[in-house]
Amino acid sequence: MADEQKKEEGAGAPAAPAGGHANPAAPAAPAMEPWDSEVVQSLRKSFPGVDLEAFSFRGQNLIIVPRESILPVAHFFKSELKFDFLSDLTAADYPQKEKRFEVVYQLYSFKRNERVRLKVPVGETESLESVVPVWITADWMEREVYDMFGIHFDHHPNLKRILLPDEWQGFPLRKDYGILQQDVKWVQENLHIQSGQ
Amino acid sequence: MPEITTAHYVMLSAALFSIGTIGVLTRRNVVIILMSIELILNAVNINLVAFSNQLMNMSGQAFAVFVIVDAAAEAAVGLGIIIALFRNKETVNADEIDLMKW
Amino acid sequence: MIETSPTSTFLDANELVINMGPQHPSTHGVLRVILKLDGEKILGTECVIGYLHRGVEKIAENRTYMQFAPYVDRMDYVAAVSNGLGYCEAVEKLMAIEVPPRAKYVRTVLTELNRITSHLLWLGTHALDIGAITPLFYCFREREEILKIFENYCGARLTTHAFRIGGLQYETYNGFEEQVRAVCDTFPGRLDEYEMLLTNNRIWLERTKSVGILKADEAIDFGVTGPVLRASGVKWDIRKAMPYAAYEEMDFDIPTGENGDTYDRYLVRMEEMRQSLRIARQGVDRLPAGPIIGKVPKVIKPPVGEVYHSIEAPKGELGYYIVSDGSTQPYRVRVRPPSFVNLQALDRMVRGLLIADVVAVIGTIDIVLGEVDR
Amino acid sequence: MPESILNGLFFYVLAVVILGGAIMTITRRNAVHSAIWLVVTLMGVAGLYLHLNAEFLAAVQILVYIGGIMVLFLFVIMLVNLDEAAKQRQFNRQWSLALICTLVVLVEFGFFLMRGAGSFAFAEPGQGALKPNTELMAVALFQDYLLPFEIASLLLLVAILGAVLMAKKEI
Amino acid sequence: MPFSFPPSIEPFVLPALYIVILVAVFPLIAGYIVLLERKVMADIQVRLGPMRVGPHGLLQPIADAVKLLIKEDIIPAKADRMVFWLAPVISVVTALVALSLVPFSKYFFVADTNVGLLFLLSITSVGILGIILGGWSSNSHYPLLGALRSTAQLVSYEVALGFALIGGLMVAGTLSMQQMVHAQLEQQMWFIFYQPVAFVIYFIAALAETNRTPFDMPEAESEIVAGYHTEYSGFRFALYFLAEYANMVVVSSIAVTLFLGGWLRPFPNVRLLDFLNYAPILAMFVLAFFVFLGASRERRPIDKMGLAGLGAVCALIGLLFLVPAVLDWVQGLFWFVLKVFLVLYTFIWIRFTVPRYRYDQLMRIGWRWLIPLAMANVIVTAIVMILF
Repeated sequence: MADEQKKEEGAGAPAAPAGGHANPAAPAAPAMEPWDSEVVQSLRKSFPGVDLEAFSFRGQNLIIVPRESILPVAHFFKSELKFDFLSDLTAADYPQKEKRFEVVYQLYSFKRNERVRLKVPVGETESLESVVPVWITADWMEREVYDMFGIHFDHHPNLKRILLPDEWQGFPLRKDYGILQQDVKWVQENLHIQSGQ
Repeated sequence: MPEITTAHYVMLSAALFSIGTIGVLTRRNVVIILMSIELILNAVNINLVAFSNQLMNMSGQAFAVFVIVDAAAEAAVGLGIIIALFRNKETVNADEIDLMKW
Repeated sequence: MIETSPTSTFLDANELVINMGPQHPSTHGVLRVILKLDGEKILGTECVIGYLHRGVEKIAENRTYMQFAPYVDRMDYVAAVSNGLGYCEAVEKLMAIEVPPRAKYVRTVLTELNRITSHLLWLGTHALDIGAITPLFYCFREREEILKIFENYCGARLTTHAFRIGGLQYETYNGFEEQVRAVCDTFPGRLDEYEMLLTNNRIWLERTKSVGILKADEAIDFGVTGPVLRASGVKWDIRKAMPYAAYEEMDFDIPTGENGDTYDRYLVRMEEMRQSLRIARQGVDRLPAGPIIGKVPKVIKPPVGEVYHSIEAPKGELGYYIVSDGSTQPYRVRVRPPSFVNLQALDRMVRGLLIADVVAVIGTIDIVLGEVDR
Repeated sequence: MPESILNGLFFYVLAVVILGGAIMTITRRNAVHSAIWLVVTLMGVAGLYLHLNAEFLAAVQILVYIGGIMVLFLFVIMLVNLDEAAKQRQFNRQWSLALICTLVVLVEFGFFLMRGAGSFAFAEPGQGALKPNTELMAVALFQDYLLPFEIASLLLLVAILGAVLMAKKEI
Repeated sequence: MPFSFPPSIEPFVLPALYIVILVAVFPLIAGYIVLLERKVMADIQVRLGPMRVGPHGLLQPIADAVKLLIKEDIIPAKADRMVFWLAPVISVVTALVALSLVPFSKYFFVADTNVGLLFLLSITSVGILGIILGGWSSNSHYPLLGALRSTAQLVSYEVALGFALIGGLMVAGTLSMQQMVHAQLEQQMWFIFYQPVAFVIYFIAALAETNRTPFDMPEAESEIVAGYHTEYSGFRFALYFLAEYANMVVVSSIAVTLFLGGWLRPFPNVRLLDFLNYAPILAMFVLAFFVFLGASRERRPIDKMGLAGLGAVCALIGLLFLVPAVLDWVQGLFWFVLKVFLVLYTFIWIRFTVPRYRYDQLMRIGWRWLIPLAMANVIVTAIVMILF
């Protein structure tokens, strides 16, 4: 349990949109430089109302997209910008931010041989539009994100747990879900053993 | 132990024939009825072969072959009907298959 | 997926529903496939996974970067070396560490040898599922030679933990080049032996030709990667598209198929084994001298930020998305497992085929359940 | 153990097997059990043919009846899994009709047993031989009875078409 | 005979003796065929095969038999006890009865009726009942499906088998097994050369009849539908196993008798090849030599003794064969066994080099290729025979 407490206080907020640190020179602390490119301009042109921020870190470009407009942006990426390959869809839990979760889409375009990462901040109770109509591969990945984080995806064809047993309570990959806290009731009922170390 | 004559065979086939008819009359399950018909046909065959042996003439046995051919044909079509029947009536009981009754 | 609207449940149709797995000889691990059958034809499938879920990503948040490296080998235990390479390169990209050329070369050679062992295991079990018992033993005989090299180099045969963040742990043992060259010399002859046994064997053709067809656009849509994608005609390999380790200096070509059926995937993987041999031979011939590890701080504390790095594992694109919060422990590690995504395409490939083909298709997607469940 | 005793013994053993099997066939509740008893009866009948030196017929009987028809019966019984059918009442009310039949046969038996075997008057045995059975059977089938042979093959063809048509799921 | 039996049962004594020999010896032979199969399989797959039990694994079959006898005999819960017991018995009985009609040599055969081959064919077709009842009686979903599938396969390949045999019979002109061999002796030609197509079709159909790869669909373990004998364990499973190998021997001996000249010495009429008559002696001595060679290389003393003993027995038999009367008797047997061994070897060889057919492909080949081909062959042979 020791490393559990130490991690709690020590977790500084990863200042995603905080802009550069004071000394950009030190290689140990590179920052998120704002990133501008033809992709970002065409995106901003076709989505005027939406506030998009584009950054680049270690040469990898990422765009932060608000929750409501993820589906149109996804369609835009796939049809116009030819990012026809969703290589990965996952999420991360930042309890100290006001919008707790951050759903991450790794896109890749065969034509441009280029990767872009979309990040969508999502609140604890909010749900997100599913991108399965755009890329079928998102089906199981969204189910896994739901399984691990509890983020609900609307209009998902078959949203239920994929890795854990269906009647499992709690969402393991959340920061407040301690690594030692197994789902006591489920283990006792199904495995008939006194659970926990 | 008297010497076995054709009479013995005739009596045996008569007994077998009667068992077959009883089976056809009393059983409700269509498959068992078909089997009883097979019994009857076998009784007929025994008679044929017995007389063929009695009269030392091959025609009896030839006719027995034709009876077997017929039994095979009849079994095939009969079972085909049963399958078709079972598929849309879910039953094989002779009593319940009274579609013709208005 | 099976279009089961909430009202019409999966089981109300009067077709036959059969469970395949979770303990079944040909599901390559603990995978349970619910088959919805009409007679012998398959109407739809549903994969039930998670039997081997160990929560690797949760463990990562409570281990330091160095401590987590061995866990990575346990995911795709058949291609442990490539897992390790992916993870180390992701962290090196996060910390912008420069890996010395010798380390890059040795890493490339070992990864390609590991690709061959993974493909050999695939060929053996795939042929066994379709009924040819003998190739399994030939494949394992060849695999033994390569596992000896791993054993001499880093002490382990399967979960090797051969690489460290920043380069290599051990210098190559003397006799490393000779042993790799020996494998490169004897192996092509053995490959011809398998080809003679299987490639134009009428029954093998009949069991694999036009079975489990996945067209190019479907493959991209399903996010399928690796040999499965290349067999559908998409010429895409991360080693060429975004070269890592020492792949820029290597010249090799990428085999592709045309109609994306089981037979094409078989041909693509056999050709890939030959290409891996070419790479290994070039790597050993041009092995540069020099240090084997870069400037790595005593305690690895990457800067705040995140990185996504993917490599071409034998099964497909293996991606690592690491978020660091400046501490010695990663804040979030997400692994993009190729088998998990490729398995999703099983339902589309198997629809309309017969039961015996499910076995062949599971074999041809080449999944390892450790990686699917993480 | 003179020849005739052995023959007699064979006949009575086979007769018991045949009649016992037949009775069991029509009395068993489970369709598969009655099928098995029918197989036993058919084997008995085949044995009888051997006894009446009709070897070809015995072989054909086993091949067609047991190898063909009974396999067909078992196939249908299993395909149409009759287990729940077995649960309903197996015997219907036509006992009276069956009773009359048995009575008639019993009267015959009584008459025959009472008068002894000699009472039957049979035609005296004709010439001709049955020994090289298969060759003679071939002669009979392909020369004396060629027309019925062709008609039988036609019958089989019609039966095949009929069976396929009946059993096919969606035509 | 030292004493003569009463005349009425005299014709039954010799066959009875042969039956006893066959039924007693055959399980052992089946065991050693299994050992042969495992050794050949190992050899093809670059490994050694069973080596642990006895020298070079020679006692392995006995170990297998004892294991199967001791193993717990599980009967599924609601299984139909009587039928569950009956099914393997039917299989084994039909296989052994079929063996009785096989002409091992001029003198050594149990029965020779003039409807020999037809009777043999009908007995093997009764064997199918054992499979159906076995699958049905284990009262579980998968064995039933497996049983239905393997029955459909057997029934359809039996038709092909029948037609292929008709091709052969037209040339032989007789149904009796002994006369077939004599016919080949008079015509001085093995029927395989008159009827190569029939032999090939027969061989493929035989492969399917005995559920061997590439037609071993029913108990293909990689399918989800397990074979009909999944629920059987212990001795009952051994019965099915014995039935399978007995069927293999029966099918290959029919092939040998009808197409490969039964117990005839190759080129029986050629006088200058008469030294072949002494082949059995030569074979025995060569065998003895190899066994002694093996014995010398054995490490464990008990193996050394065992092999040496075996070598001595072989040498003794070789000597015994020198006696002309015995040689003449064993002549036919030796050649017959040699030919059956070769056919069995090809059965095993095919099993480990060829993948398995899918069920529908298997049936398609049976109906669309083999049966029409066999029919065509019968017609062509008829035409040829009428013209010449």
